[in-house]
Amino acid sequence: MKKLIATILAIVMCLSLVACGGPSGEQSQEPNQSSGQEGGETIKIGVLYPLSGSTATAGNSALWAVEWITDYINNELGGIQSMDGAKIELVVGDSKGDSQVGLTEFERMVNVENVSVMFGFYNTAVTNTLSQYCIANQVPAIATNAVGDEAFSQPNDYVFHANGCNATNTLFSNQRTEWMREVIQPMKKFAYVYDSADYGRESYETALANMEENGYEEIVGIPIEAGSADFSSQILQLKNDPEIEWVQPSMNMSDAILFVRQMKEYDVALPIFGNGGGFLQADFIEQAGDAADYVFSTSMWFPSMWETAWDTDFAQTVMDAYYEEFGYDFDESASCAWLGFWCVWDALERAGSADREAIAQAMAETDISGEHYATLLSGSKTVKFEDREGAAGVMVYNQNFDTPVPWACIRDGEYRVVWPEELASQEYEFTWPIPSWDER
Amino acid sequence: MSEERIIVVDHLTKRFGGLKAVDDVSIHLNRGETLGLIGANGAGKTTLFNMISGVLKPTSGTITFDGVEIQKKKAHEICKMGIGRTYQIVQPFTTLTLLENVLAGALMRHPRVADAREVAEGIIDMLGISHLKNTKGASLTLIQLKRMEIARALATEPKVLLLDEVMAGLNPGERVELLETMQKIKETGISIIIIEHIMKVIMTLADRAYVLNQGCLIAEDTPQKVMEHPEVIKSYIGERHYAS
Amino acid sequence: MSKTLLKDKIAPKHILVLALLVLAFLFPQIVTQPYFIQIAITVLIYCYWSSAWNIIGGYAGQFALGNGVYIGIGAYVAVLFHQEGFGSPWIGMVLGGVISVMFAFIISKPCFKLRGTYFSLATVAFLHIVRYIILGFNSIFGMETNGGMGIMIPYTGRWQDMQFGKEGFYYVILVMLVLILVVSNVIRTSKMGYYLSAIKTNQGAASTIGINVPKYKMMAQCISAFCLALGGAVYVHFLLNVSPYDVFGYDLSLEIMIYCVIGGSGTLWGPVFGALVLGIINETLRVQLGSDIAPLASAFYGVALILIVRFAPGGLYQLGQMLINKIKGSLGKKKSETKEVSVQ
Amino acid sequence: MAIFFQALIDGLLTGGIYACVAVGLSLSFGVMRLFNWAQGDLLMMALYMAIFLIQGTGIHPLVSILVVGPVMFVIGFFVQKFLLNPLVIRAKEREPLSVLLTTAGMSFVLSNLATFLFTSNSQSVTTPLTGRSINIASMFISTPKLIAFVVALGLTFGIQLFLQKAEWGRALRATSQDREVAQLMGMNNKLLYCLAQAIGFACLGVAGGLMSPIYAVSPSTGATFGFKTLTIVVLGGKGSVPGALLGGIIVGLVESFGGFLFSSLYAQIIVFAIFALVLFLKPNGLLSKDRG
Repeated sequence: MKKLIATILAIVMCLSLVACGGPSGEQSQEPNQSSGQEGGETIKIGVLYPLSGSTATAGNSALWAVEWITDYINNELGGIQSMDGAKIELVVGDSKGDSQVGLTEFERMVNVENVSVMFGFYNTAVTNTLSQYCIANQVPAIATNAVGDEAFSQPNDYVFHANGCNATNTLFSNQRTEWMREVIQPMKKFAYVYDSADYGRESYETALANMEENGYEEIVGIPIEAGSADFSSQILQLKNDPEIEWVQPSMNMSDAILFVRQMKEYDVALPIFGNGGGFLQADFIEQAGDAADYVFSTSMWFPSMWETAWDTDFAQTVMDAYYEEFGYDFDESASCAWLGFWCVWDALERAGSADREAIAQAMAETDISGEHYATLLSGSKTVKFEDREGAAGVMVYNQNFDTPVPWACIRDGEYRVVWPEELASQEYEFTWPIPSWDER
Repeated sequence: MSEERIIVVDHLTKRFGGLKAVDDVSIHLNRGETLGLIGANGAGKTTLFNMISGVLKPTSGTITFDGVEIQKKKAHEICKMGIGRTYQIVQPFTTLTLLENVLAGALMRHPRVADAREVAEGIIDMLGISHLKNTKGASLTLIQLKRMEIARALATEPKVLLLDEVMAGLNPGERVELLETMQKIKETGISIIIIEHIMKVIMTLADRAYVLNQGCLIAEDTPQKVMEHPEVIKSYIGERHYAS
Repeated sequence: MSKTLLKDKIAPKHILVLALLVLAFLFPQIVTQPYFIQIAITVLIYCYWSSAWNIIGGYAGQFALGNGVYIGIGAYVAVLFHQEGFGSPWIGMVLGGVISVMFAFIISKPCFKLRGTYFSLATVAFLHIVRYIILGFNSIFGMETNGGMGIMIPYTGRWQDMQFGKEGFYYVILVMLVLILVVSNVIRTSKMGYYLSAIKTNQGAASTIGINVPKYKMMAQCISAFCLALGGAVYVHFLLNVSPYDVFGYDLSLEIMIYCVIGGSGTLWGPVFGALVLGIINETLRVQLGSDIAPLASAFYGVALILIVRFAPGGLYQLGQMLINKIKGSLGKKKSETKEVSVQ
Repeated sequence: MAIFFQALIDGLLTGGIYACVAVGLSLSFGVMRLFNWAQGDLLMMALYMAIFLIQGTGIHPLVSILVVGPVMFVIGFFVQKFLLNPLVIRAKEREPLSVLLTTAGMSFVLSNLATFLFTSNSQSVTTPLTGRSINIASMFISTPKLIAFVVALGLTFGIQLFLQKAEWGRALRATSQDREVAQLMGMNNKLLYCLAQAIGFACLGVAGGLMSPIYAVSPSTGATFGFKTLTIVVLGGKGSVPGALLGGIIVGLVESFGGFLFSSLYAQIIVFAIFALVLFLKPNGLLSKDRG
């Protein structure tokens, strides 16, 4: 009787194993390092974002930007001119923010769909894995967001990063400190509230490393547990130490909402300089309500920055289309995708072929400045991929070092860029110091 | 048969909260002897068994087996030393077949599964249940389970066998058969302690008998004499009815 | 050897297992698409982990819900061992296994005396403690773990650094799966196997027939922890990235249990069968249904688990048995090996 | 020194919320030896209900309790009736593993369903209570938490009273001691279990309503609270409702002082370390009546 069970089981397993192989249809025997299709009328680009899981909002927002640009290139610009109007075809995949799922999708795109370029990644874990596999498989790729430095810490000529990572962002934030120094004086000591997730920890470490350089005497590190139920003990620490002049929290959105609410609850009127993430997501202001007033937030992109774009009507059409789709303004993750994907377009035009080696070569030679689609909806005004040392002596490769990270202040429900001047929004006049809770 | 005492229970007491289940009991079992343990329900017989087999730790008093004190040892250590037992309510391994149940017992002395299987098959032949070899524990009848449990205890090749109301719940026919089997086991020279209510079993098998009542030892003698003992009858049929 | 004995030895079952092995080894040659080999690798690693979990959860019946922690410990020890320059990750992997066994011993010792639920609770508590420590600190004992960011493993492609091509990983994990099945079968048919089944059904009775119950439970847990750790080390070298959210995730710990229970815990082929069927369903669902329906696929597992526990505690393996018995019954086979086939 | 008292108050108040969540589980675990692994996710469901209710109708959080509580009561009744009772009755052992598996399956379904229906970004609502606090001698007592604490006390006292005095309450305690004997005494176990589970779910509904002004909810909220609740119940002593309150307050205080003195990560580790200690030294918890 046991023998029969094993037989049935084995047959089912064989079937399922073979079935696995079945639907692939064309048994393409191409070697792993295929050069992508030659010429033909479409260029396949693999787009991998976290479309489900905890970072799904940002993933879907970035995907929207990529799809809008592709539609614009194929219809308005008539495809890639240097390849007699070849159309871009997107092969979209969901990494779920998990490197194993990301790797499976990568294999499908690179070996089944035979894409010429990989694009996106967003999460640190996915970028760490796929940057390595892109190098190993010699597939040109542009990663967006992906602020962890480690993925770009290896010399290579396949993986490029248009928007800032920690090493480049912190270089920029050092200049930002001069402005804060003039405004906030004397700025001796501030508190850094970071959650143990992703970049929270790394940005705190980098801030500590640059402490002397920026002239701080002390940075109080207050770690929190992501998704924790209560911050009253952390806020008490802030309230209890009069020397702390301002606080820089770095956490996801639901924590950020709870944090600002409790700051209000405990009447702690310390200026809050939110570090990306939670303080940026679309409906942070809406859900945090008036507790978010006068909170500063830093990001590579703020909706009000469209005013400083070189073609404001074009920028407006894109912003309106985005607003119609999502009900909130064009956010940072869409802006990074915008910058990155136009770089891909720029490289394709210069490469003139769908061959991966040619595209990789073209990407390496990217030198964008002035009135270019890429810089329309992004803080970066120039794009050049360099191998240079970033902040705190971290060596990063193929990075764009022009990645401004402006400050904006939340006033009556809107992000208003206050610094740097060239990106500042005209309507809002910046005032200091911050009024206490009851004056607001 | 040398008169040597294989198990000595000395002033054993077990207290559950206020209740003294076993109250200062001292008994002994001689090598090769079959001992009867009788008493009304709740007299502390099974508690005594549980203490001897290591399932329960006594509140005070000692139990020595082959000269070694065992009241502090764990159940599996006591079984290794040579005390096998059955349960008042049968405890089969339901997912294992009858042979596997007995085999699990034999594995202690015979680590290799093949040897243990041989030993197990020998024992279940002796108990006449080899035709049920591959039946799962869950689908055996009560008499089959009782025989299986005896076989499992014997498979550990014990020096002393503790049988707890083996006849309980059986019909007269089954009782006769089981009595013959127990007769055969007795002839192998193994020492046995039986807890039983059926006097016929005590009469035929037991060389000596103890009587417990409310945790205390009230009589010790050959089965026949114990039957006439006034205290014993009183404990069974109650004070008032006893025609003194 | 007499003829009948010979016949018994080469029964159809053994031929079948051999055929299955050959097919599994040939699979990467038949299907050269790296995408499908990739899926096969993921399915195989889950088959391996579920079989490892089966040793404690299936055979011994002790529900170690937090055993996923050993996957993480194995992964981190192997990577840190290599990264800090102590030696090759292979040695690190074995060291990870040993450390996992040590932790398994420390945690399980006190609570094997307690009832089942407490053991599950203790393992999950340990998983949470280790997760908070890994997430909370940037370096542990002076070694760079950079908290939530995880550690990236630089790509070298050398087998000494436990990195192989796509097919290389397939064969490494396949060999590990075969080894764990051999180990499970040896356990199942040995004294330990019978003792564990006895403990699983009736712990009290088991102790009175000479079984040192805590000791055998401990042996099962230590073997399971060791194997899980080895799997963890190989898996992260395949991903080239160790993310604490993944290897120390509560979901992973739950998933290896769910595949095992749905497949049929306590049997040799159950976990493999469960991981295979659910793995492939998961993959096809994810590709066909696309992203936003993906959480439904996981919800489907939860429902499948509830149904299996309610109607077929023996899992798919038991359903397979019932199916065969019906077919056998309807075929009216005259000669049947056993007189009475009971379905529990 | 004021900070010390502030941390003390916060610990107590957060402990009250934890107690609210743990009371239900303590009841079902005590009465039926039924460990509900989906406790955290059920709380998340209740929180989603409360928040959507308040967003939709704009009612006051305390009023939302009157809606979400009874709804959860009914859900709890039927979950026990169809999903768990058949297993509990069928199983011989006192703490059947099949129940543990089913509730683990439930938690898997709930968290993934929430991700599918509500996507993964968090939802929260600004209610009249949000951000409000009473200022006494430079100490700030958050109003929503205070209310939660008071309700938690009331809930614990109420259930304890119900178990002591009410007819059904004593029947529930009887079944918790010995299932067979209770049945022999003519108690309809199935109905009692449904009642116990329903009360448990209702407590979660109340906790959800109380937490709506304070916390944002996302599919991962279940995980955050899930294991913490199990810790509290074991800490306080399974089966003892006041134990759940004590356990909740202990965890709240440890988190508050731990977070204040060290960092909240140490606090979490301390909580689990205490849990491990209690599990090993006094598995039946601090206040448990059951010597088991």
